[in-house]
Amino acid sequence: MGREHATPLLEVRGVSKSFGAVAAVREVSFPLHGGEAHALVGENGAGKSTIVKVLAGVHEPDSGVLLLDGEELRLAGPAAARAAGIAVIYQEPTLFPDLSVAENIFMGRQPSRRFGRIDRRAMRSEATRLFSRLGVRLDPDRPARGLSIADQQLVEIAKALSLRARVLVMDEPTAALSGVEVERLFAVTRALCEEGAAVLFISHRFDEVFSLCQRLTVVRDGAWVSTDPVADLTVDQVVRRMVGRDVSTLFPKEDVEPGDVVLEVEGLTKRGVFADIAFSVRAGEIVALAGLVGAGRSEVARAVFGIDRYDAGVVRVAGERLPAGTPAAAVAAGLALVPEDRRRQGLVMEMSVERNATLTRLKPLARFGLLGGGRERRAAREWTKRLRVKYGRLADAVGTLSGGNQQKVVLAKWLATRPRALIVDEPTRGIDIGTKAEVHRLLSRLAADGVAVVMVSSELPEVLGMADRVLVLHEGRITAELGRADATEEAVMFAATGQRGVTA
Amino acid sequence: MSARPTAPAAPPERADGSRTRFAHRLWLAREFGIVVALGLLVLVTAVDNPAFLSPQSLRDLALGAAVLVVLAVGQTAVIISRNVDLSVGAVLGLAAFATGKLLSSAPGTPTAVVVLVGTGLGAVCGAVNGALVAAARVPALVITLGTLYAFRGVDHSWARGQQVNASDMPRSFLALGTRTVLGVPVLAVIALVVTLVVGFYLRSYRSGRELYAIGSEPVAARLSGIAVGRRVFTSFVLCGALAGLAGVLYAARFGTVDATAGTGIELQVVAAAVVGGVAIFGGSGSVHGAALGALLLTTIGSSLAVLRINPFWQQAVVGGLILAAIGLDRLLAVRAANRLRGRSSHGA
Amino acid sequence: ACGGTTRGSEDDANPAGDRATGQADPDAPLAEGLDVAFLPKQVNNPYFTVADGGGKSATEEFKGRYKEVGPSEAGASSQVSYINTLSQQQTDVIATSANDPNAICGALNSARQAGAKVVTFDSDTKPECRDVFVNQATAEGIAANQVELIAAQIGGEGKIAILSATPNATNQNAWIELMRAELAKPEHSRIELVAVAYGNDEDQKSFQETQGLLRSYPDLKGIVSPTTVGVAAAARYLSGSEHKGKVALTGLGTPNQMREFVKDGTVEVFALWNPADLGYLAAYAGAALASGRITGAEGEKFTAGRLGEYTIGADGVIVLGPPTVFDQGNIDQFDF
Amino acid sequence: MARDAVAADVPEAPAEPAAGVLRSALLRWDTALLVVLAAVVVLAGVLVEGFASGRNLQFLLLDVIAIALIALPLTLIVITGEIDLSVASTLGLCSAVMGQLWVAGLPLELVVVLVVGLGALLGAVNAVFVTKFALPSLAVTIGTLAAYRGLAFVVLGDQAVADFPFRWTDAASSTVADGAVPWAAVVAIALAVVFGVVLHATPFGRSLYAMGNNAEAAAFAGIRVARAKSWLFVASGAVAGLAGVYWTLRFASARADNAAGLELAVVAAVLLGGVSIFGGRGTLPGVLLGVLLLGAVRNALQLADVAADTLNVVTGGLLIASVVVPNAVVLARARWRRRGRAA
Ligand SMILES: Nc1ncnc2c1ncn2[C@@H]1O[C@H](COP(=O)(O)OP(=O)(O)OP(=O)(O)O)[C@@H](O)[C@H]1O
Ligand SMILES: Nc1ncnc2c1ncn2[C@@H]1O[C@H](COP(=O)(O)OP(=O)(O)OP(=O)(O)O)[C@@H](O)[C@H]1O
Ligand SMILES: [Mg+2]
Ligand SMILES: [Mg+2]
Repeated sequence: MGREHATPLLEVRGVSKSFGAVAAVREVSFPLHGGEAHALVGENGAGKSTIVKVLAGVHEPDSGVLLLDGEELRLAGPAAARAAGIAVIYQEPTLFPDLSVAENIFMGRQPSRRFGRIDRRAMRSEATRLFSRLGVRLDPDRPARGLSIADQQLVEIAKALSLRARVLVMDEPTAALSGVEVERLFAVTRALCEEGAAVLFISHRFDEVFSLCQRLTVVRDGAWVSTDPVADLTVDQVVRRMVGRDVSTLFPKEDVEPGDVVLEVEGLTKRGVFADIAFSVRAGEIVALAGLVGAGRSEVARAVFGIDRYDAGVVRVAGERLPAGTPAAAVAAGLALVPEDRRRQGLVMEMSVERNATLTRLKPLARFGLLGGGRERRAAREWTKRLRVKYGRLADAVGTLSGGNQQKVVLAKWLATRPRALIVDEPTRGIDIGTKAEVHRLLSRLAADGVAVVMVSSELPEVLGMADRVLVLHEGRITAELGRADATEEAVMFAATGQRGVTA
Repeated sequence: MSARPTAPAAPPERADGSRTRFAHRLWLAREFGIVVALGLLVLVTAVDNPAFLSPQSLRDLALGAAVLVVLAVGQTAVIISRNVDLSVGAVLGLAAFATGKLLSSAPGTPTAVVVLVGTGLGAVCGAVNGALVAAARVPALVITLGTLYAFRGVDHSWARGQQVNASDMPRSFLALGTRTVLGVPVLAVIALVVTLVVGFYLRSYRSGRELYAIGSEPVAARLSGIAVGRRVFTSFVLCGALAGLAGVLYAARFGTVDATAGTGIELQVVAAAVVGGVAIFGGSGSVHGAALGALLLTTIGSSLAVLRINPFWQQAVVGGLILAAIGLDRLLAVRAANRLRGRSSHGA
Repeated sequence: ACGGTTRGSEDDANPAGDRATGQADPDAPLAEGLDVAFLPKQVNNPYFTVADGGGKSATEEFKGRYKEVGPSEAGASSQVSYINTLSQQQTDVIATSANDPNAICGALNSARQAGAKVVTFDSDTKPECRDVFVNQATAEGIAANQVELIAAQIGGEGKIAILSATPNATNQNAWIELMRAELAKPEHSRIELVAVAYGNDEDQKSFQETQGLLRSYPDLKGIVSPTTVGVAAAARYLSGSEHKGKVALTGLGTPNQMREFVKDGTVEVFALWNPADLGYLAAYAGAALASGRITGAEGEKFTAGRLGEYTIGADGVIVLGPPTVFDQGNIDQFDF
Repeated sequence: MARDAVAADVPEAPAEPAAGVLRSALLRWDTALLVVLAAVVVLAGVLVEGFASGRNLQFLLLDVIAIALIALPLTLIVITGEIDLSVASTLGLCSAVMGQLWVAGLPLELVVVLVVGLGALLGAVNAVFVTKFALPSLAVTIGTLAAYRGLAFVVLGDQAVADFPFRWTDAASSTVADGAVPWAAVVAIALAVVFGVVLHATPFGRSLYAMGNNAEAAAFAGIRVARAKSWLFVASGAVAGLAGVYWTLRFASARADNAAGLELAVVAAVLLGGVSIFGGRGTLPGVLLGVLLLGAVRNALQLADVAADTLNVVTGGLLIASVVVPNAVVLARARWRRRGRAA
């Protein structure tokens, strides 16, 4: 296509942005052409989200400009960006939990009738239309509170689509989605591109990048590295540019001889959510819980760990029955849960990296019941180092870290407890490829070391690459249990969509 | 993506009978609990003393609630945006005293002007609160606790122990406090109109809904391009203006005003809103609920007086009933949440 | 006359409390330049504003330095820090109306040890904590007066109720007890006191309580409200309700607050002492103490400016005089 | 250990600059308070006659002890994101019960123990409503604020019990070695040390900050959020009961309306002390400084014959300044920096 020389719809030119001493983005430039999807890739903390926030008018760039149709664009705030035709899906869903889904989509620009009155009916039907376009079935009238991360992400997507923007910016929209929704999203995005919109797409999943995008920009440590047509690139090339070195195998699964049963779940039932869940995990095993979004995997994990109460069933760790509804008891018994929503459940955003990293180990770190600063700092430094967390100072609020680095802090705080059984819910959500390999290696080593690992993941390659066994959930029930040998994409997907009996 | 199972079908149009839906909503409505409580209270009192339902008595109830209702409505606008205004009692006192002063020094002032002056004064106080909260971006509870002291201090220094008595105010103004329209006290009508107008505004206008959005998730509100500061400021001005209006109504109703008018009423106002189902941390609740809450609280006061409950027990009972009301509200909310969970979000 | 509950007979009160020490010198001149401080229950209370105003004019007459300090809310103990401040400032005379007969005792005594003379007015403390108490009227006098006023208005027969201030206002409770005693007398046998309601000296509460009384006792004939806030609120409620003119109301109120209702016929008569005179007398009593003219012992005499001569009664009590009764005929002569 | 295999090849993390910790905003607020307090004391000592005397220090301390006591557990509660407005009513009810028990003939030693226990019980009621029924503490404690005060009147009615033994009432205001520091202040300081250590140096205290910032994440970290909050409410009640004992003895008067309205003064002191009303931020020394600052300002202004109204305006102004000034400084600095860069 001869777009190379046409004026880009939106151009980022020489943009820099720093936070205090941290230079998050340095002199980054790239064009976004109408009718094209443009990928932005880079390691965690490379500055992708910061660029997104500059485009969204959230951050004012320290230097550099945005050009819209060749004209300089000054954004005074998110409202200005929206007025300029830029729609943004942020990395972390930002919904209003008390408001209805429909209202979340249309907040600030609800369809109105005479005298500015809001037209609720129009709003609802418009929302329904958007959802059917995305192929999801969400009740527009239900409040956003209690939506799973995936559903939240879908609402965000619907919100962005409803803007009919000329530029659509998506910061890891697929991190929480499974294949079906991703395909739907891509279909819609392609349709938008066909209508002439420009799309900026951020993801750590290269298959997605390569299937959707025509052009790709790599950033590293806040600096621009390259912008090329996707057709000219291979995954390995991109990864090398991103990380600055080669990445070892993505799924370094070690084969381990399983030991005794560590985690045992029997007949776990929570009415309306999941029913009759039974499985056991041996020391050294990695068991994956697969399923479509909303299948109830996270709910099971939460119930096992004791966050939620359940109606029936038993959870045992190393033969000891866990009391329901007490995470403290689960922790004491050697169970750990890395939750899927790091912002709400994983981290205390306002607290420092150090405090977050040691939050699960306060008692062991205390001497005579008292905490002294030194030991905590040492412990925090040790574990953040092991997981390659990139931070300025340990005393910085964890909320200032990039998404992937935040995820690493969550992992660090749980691994530091040296659990017997570890449940990880979407452990690599939003983690860059280099670190992902790191996390996988870590999980694999943990298993080898005798930890029983339960991995909830929506990323099928991850499930297939890492698990010794795969349990597939469909609408709150286990529909299949597949050994490593039988676990193929087809088999898992068929079980996940409830189509039992169809040969894989 | 090689696996491509059949995508779920688009949702079928919802065809619930509108009647079941209405009943469902009614059950969900947080106001429902208060209506029940109010009904029970009136019933119990009326069984003991049928005179409680006499027209005069009902008029008194409506009259008694008017001031608190107006305050609670304003407070709701502030609370749903995750703020709170503790200075309403002091603003009421200031506006009431200003009203008295104005009328005693210029008895010919038309009532409409008096109302405007009182409301305007309240709005100015509200603007002070709003400016501090919105511009300095500091917690409203701290600011308004501060202005509670400050406004009251100003009021006291101005009044210097004077009192404006009914005889100093023109009859035409005092009539506002006693006159009725079709048997309904004018004050109650004013309170009702205020409730309906503000309720309609918050429900059906973008800027009103944005207050809910701000209270529900301030960060998201900023990211959605909502002018958070301006909206919060407006809500404080509205709350202040209504507190000022309440001050005028107070003066009309009681005829005697000194600098202590409305002392300590702020906790009652917050209690009314909370009892009325307004979430104290913002994002949900309605002015209708808050108004009902205010009505319930004043009715509690009146029925305890009528039931001749030992005066020493009265306050204890009020406290107990507040606890019962929020407990009941909680129960209904949990019920609603369970229902939601049972239905699951996918496919209604 | 204070509503104190005591434990058995054991009484080990503060030994520092003492009254009437030293020798009085009736001929000593009134000292000039005395520091006189008025500490009301609550500043900004109109009643005390008027009373303290009387104290101010008296202080000006004997060329002292007057000041008024006090808490902005009438909590039992909120006066203590003000008394401490005054004693720290070496004030000569502290004239105070006690929110609580006991709570300020310790502070008053240490102020007295630091050299201050303490006069209580309107509401007394325990006698051992002050030098003299200026009583607006004897409790018996007020109770008799109130019963007499209401009895006359309801024709000596029917149900009445009392609308009081807070449930623990010392003087209110004393009066109520004495009114009960008065009503127990044979000449009032057909009057029945059916309820005592508490308006907490808040307008709104008093208003509501009046409503409540009338709801609960449809055949109520009269209300006595021996508190200025209460009687005004009750009058306002009656004047705007269907009970106006049917239910009699009397009590203790200020002419300015009640003028309206006397004129429109809601209230026939009510009573009150002149609060300005009360403060005036308290200031003179304080000056006499500070000058050594009196010590607070029973039987001592002193002259209180335009009010003339007063004699100290038992327990160091000085009585202002009988309350004034206001009605249609005389109310316009008063302005307070 | 296999865990050591994890990313062992990472370069050294940058050393923590110790000054960075010192520069934290929290500490700065405490220091600012200390500076302001010192300034107030020096100014008042020079300008206000009678301020700089031992007797006045005694009066000042006696006045703030009740507020300081109640503020201790309240600080912890506010840090967890909750609030307890029923403290003053708890104090009142405990005072009333203390009076009744004394009249009933119980020895005072036992009465004190019972009353503190009663306070704990009343706190436990709050705790049940807040943690078991998951109701907002602001609403719950507004309810119990009314309920407990009402019960106080039920218990003691309009009576006042005043005949406590002189030995006891005197002890409430007697001073150490007949100096300026009351014994009660020593008790308060001891309690403050206990609460301070619990908050700042124990796992429990650390977890309070976490739950104040994000209760859900705290629960996910295995912290027993409900249990911790319950204990705090119980402690708050018990300390309010203790403050009730102090109040009753100091004023030698057990009354149902003792300390009515004190809750706002305590909340004001806690907020002035730099505790965030939204939870998760604040220090105990800061709160103590806040209590002292408010007390000193009021005391000095009273001695300077400033009217009670003006005093309230000043209190309110202090409170507003305590949140506006730091924020204004931050905003102004950001603006200045931006302008500096633009130039
Ligand atoms: N508000 C902030 N204050 C301070 N530092 C920040 C802030 N926001 C981002 N940063 C820093 O800027 C850098 C870039 O972060 P950014 O979120 O843009 O990374 P990212 O590329 O989106 O990473 P990820 O893939 O993990 O989402 C990081 O070092 C981060 O710590
Ligand atoms: N608090 C809640 N209230 C109402 N519904 C909820 C609540 N929490 C979860 N749900 C719903 O329950 C269903 C199961 O959610 P869950 O998070 O367990 O799914 P999942 O299989 O983990 O998928 P994913 O994590 O990918 O979203 C979802 O439909 C979700 O929307
Ligand atoms: Mg990012
Ligand atoms: Mg999940």
